[in-house]
Amino acid sequence: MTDNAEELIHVEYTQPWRYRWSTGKYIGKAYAETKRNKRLMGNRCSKCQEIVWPPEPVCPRCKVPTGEKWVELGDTGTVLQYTYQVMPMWDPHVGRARAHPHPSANIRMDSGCHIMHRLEETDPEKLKKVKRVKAVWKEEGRQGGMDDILYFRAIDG
Amino acid sequence: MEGWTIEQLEGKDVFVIEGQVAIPNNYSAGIVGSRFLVELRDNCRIMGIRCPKCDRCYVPPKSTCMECFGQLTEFVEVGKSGTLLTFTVDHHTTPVQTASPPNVYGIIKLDGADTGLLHLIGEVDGKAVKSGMRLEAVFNEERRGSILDIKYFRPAEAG
Amino acid sequence: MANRVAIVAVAQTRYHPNREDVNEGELAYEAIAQVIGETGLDFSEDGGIGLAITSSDDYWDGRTISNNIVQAAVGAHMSDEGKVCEDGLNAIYSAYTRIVSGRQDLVIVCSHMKESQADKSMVENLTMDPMFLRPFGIDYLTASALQARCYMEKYGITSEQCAKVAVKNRGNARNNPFAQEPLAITVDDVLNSEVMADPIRLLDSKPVSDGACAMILASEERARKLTAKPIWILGVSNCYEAHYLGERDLAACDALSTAAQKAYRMADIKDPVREIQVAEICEEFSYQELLWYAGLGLCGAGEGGRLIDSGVTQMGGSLAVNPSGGMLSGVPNIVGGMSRAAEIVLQLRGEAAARQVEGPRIGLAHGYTGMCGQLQCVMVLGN
Amino acid sequence: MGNRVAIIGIGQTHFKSKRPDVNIPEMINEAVRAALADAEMEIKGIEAVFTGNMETFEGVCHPDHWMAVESGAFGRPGMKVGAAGTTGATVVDEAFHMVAAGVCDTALAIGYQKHDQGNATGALTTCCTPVWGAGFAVGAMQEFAKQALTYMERTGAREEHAAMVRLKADYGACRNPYAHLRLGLSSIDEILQSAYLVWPLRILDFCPQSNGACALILASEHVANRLSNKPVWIADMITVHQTQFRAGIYEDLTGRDPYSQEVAAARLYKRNGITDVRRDIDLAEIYEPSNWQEMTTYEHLYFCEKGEGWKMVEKHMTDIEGEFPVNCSGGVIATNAIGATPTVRIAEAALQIRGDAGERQATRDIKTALATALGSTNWTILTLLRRSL
Repeated sequence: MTDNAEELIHVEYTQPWRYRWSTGKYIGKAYAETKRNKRLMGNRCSKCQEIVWPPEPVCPRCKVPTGEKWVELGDTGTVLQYTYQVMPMWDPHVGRARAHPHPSANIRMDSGCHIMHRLEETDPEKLKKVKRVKAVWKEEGRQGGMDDILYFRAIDG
Repeated sequence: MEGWTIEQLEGKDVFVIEGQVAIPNNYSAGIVGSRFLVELRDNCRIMGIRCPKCDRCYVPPKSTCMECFGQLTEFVEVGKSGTLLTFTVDHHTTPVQTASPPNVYGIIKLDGADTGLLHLIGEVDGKAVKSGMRLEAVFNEERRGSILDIKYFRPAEAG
Repeated sequence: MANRVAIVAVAQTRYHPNREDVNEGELAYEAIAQVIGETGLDFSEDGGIGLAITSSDDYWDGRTISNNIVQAAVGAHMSDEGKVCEDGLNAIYSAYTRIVSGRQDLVIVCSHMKESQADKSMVENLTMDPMFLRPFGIDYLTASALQARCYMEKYGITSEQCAKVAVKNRGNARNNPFAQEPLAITVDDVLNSEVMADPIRLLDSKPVSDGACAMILASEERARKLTAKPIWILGVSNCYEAHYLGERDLAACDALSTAAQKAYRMADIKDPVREIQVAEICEEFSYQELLWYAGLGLCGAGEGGRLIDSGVTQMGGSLAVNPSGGMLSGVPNIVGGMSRAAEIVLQLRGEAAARQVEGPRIGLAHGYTGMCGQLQCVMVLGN
Repeated sequence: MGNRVAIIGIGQTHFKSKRPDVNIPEMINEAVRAALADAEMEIKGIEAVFTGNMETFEGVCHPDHWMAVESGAFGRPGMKVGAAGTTGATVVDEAFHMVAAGVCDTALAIGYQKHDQGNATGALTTCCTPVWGAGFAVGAMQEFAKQALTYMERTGAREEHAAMVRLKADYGACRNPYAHLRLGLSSIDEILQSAYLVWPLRILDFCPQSNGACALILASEHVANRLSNKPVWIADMITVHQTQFRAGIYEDLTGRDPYSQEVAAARLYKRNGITDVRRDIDLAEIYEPSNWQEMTTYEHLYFCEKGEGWKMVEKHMTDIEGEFPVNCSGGVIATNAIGATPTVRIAEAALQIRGDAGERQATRDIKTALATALGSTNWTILTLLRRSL
C-alpha cells in the first residue's frame, strides 16, 4: 500500500472550444454599416418607435416584430456610467488574462439609444469630468462590429 | 479581435465569425478518485471500491453505491486482467481524440469487479478483437496519475 | 389532477445542414412567429402568454446563459422564463407542470440549435467525467458503437435490421417538407457506406443539422377557445440512467422503460402496441430505434429486429414509427424531442399531409439527452 | 392554485474556496445526504431530482448526467435547468411545480457550483452575444461597479455605507458554520482599507468564489404533514427576467423600463396581499453580489423608499437583532457558489422560519420570509415562505 494515499489529484483540461458564430441578418446589417460606412445603425420598433440595439427581429419591450426600419444612432452621446478595470481578467475569447486600459462605459447616444463601449480617457481624475463623447472610428482594417470604433473621445458641450 | 476571423457571406450582409471560448479547467478527482489514480501511478495497481451491502465492486471506484445510495469506503484491488464486454473499432476523426484513428475502444470487466471499465485496446488487429476475449492491462513507463497510465489492454496470454 | 393540458399550435423550421445566414435567435423566431401568428396570441399580462420555456445548450451555442439570445423572440422580457438544458421534450414536460398546477394557462416552448456552429465531438466529450472518460477523446458516436455492439451481439440483431431503420426513416422523410435528408436508399447502400465506428456506418447516423421548433401549450379552458383541434398531453415522464457505460446494461434501456411505464400509467395505456397508432422517436443512430422499441414496450427485450422485419413500424403498418423521417433524416440534437412531439400533433390533427398515418387517436413522442440515451423522456398525446 | 408545497428537508455543504477532496458529484452528494438526514428520509422516498448550476463555470456540459448517481437522479425523473444567477431558485421552481401539479409527491432541488474547477469571471463574459459583446469582456463585476457609482451620485450613499453592509454580513457569517468568508471584522476601517478591484468596488465589497451545494426536499401537503413536524410552506414563487441589453443600467434612461426586481416584487406582493412589506414580511434573504447591491435591492423590493436603502443600513434596521433582519446568514458577499446561492437563500429563510438557524437566528420571531435570486443580466426569482398557509 502506498504511503501517499492522501495525495489529491487534479486533471487539467485546456482545449479551447471552437465556434463559427453567425451574426445573422440584423446584427449583420449593423456590421456591414460599421465596416462600409462608419455608421452605427439600429432598427426602430414599429410599435414603440424605440431603437432596438443591437438590432433584433423582435422588440423586447413590445414583443412584436421590429420590421426593418433602419435608423442611424449617430456618433455623439453622453456618458452615463463607467468603470475601469484595475486587475487583468481572463478573456476566454482570446484565451488569456488581459487588462482593459480603456474604461468601459454606458453611453446614451443623442439618438436616444444607449450602447456599451470604451472611453479614450484613462486618467481616473479626468474621467470624472467626461460627459459628452464622440466615436473615434478605425480608418483602416474595419471588419464589421463594435470593434470598428476604437473608443469614444471626450468633446465639448 | 486577436485570434478571430470575420468573413462576410457572399452577396449578403451577414458575417460569420470563427472564434473560441478558452477557459482552462482543473478537475478535482476527490479522495476516492485520487486514491485510484495514485495507485495506478505509483504501484500499477487497479483499485475498485466495494459496497458491503450490495456486494458490488465498482471500477473505477465511486463514493456512492448506485444500488443502495450507501457511502462507499472499502477499497479492494482487482485483477489487471479481465473479459471484454463490448468494443468498437473507431474510424472517425475528431478534434478531441488523443490518437489518430483507427482506435479500438472496449469495456472490460476486470477480474473481481462488477462493472466494466472503458479503455483502449492495443497490440491486436481490430478484426481479431472479439467480445468475451481475455485482456490484460499494459502500463505506461511514465505515469502521471491519469486513467491513461494504463496504456491500453492487450490480449492476455493463454487463460 | 385538476387541469388538462393541450398543445394548441406547433411550428418547425425546415431542417438544414448549415443556416449560417441567421443567428440562433433569428432561427428560433422563424418557428415562434408561426405559432404566435397562428393563435393570434400576444404576451400581454392580461390574458397573454405568461411563460416561455426554451431548451438549448450553452456549449453548442458557445456562450454562457444561451437563452439570452432568444429572450426577445419568446417574449420573455419582464416576464416568466425558464431554460431546460436538455432535449426539448423535457421543456414541454416542464411547461406541462406549470399548467396542471393552475399557475399558468398559456406557455410558449421553443427548442433551438445550430449544430453547424460547434463541433459535435467537442461538445459531447465535454459531457463526460473528466477523470475516467474524457481523456480518451471519445464522443457519443464511439459510446453508441459500444452500445450497438453489446445490444446486437446479445440479441442477434443484424446490421441489415439496423440498416432497415435508416432506409425506412430516410424514405419516410421524402414525404416531409421539413426534412433535411429525404433519401431513397437501400439496405445495401447503408451497409456499403463508410464505417464511422464499427458497427455504426455513415448512413446509420444522423447528419449535422440546424433548426428550431416552437409550440404553445394551454389549459383546457384556453385551448377550447384557441383551436378546434387541441391535442392533449395524456401522459409524460422522464428518467435518468447512470453515467458510466460500464455500470449500465447497454443491451437494455432501463431508464426508458421506467419513463415509458410512468407515462403509460398516467395516460391509462395498458397495451401500447394496440392503443398507440403512431410514434415519433429519437434515433441518432439506427440501432437506437430498435433498442428503444423494447424500452417503449412496443416489443419484448431484444425483439426490435423482429419488429422492424415485420413491417409493423413502416408507413401503412399498424404502428408507424417516424413517419417524418425521424432524427436520421436530420434534426438537431436538442430539438429532437420537441420536433417529435410537433410531428405527433400534426398526425393527431390529421394535418401531416403526405406523411399522414390513417386516423390516429393516440401518439407517442420520445426524446433523449446524453450519452447512449442517459436521460429519457416519453410523452403520450391524444386527440 | 395547485397543490400546496412545503420544504421538508434542508441540506448544505460547508462553503469553501477549495474542495480538492471531492469531485463535483461528490460535493453535490454531501448536500443531498444532509437534506435527507434533515428530513429523516432515505433516497427511496424521493420521486424526482432537479439540478442546476452555471454550466460553463466548470466546463462540464450536461453535468447532471455525470452526477446522476450521486444526486439521486439515477432511476428517477428530473432535469437540469439553467437561468444564470437565478438558477439555484429555478431548480426549486421546477420542483415546486412538479409537486404543485401533483406529478410527484416529493422532489429534490439541488443548486451547486464548484468554482475551483474553472474561471467563472472569464466564463461569464461569454454571456454577451459572441458576435457582438466579445472583446468588451465586461463581466458582472464591472456592471455592478457602474451601478454603485450611479447609486452614490444619486442618493448620497458613501463608501462607508458599503463597508457597513460588509460588517453586518461578517457578523452573520461568523455565526453561520456553513458560510465561506468569516473574517471577524471589527470596524469599517478594515474594509475601507482593502484594495480596489473594479473601481469603486473593493475586494471586500465583493462576494468570494465559493464551492458548495445546497439541496432542498419539497413535498406535497399530505406527505409534508405526515413526514415533517416543521414544514415550511412555499406560499408563492415568481420569475421576472429582463433582456440582456437592458442590463447594467441602474435606471432606465427612458423611464419606461423598471428593474426586474421591482416588477417581480410588485406582482408577488399584490397576489399575496402584502401591502406593507416590513409589516407583512418578517425577514429577507437577498442575493447581493456586492455590498452596494444590498442597498439598492432594499429599494427595488420596496423595503424602503427609493434612495434610502443606505439609511436602513446606517440605522442597523436589517441586523440580526434589527426590526427587519436581512441576510442573517452572512449573505452572498460572504458566500457565493453561484448556482447554489439562490437555493441557499431559500434554505436560510426556511431555517429562520423553523427557528433552526442557531447562532444566526433572528431575534424576532420569523413567520414569513422572502428569498431572492438575481441573475447577472437582471433576472429575478422571488420565493415567499410561510410557517403556515
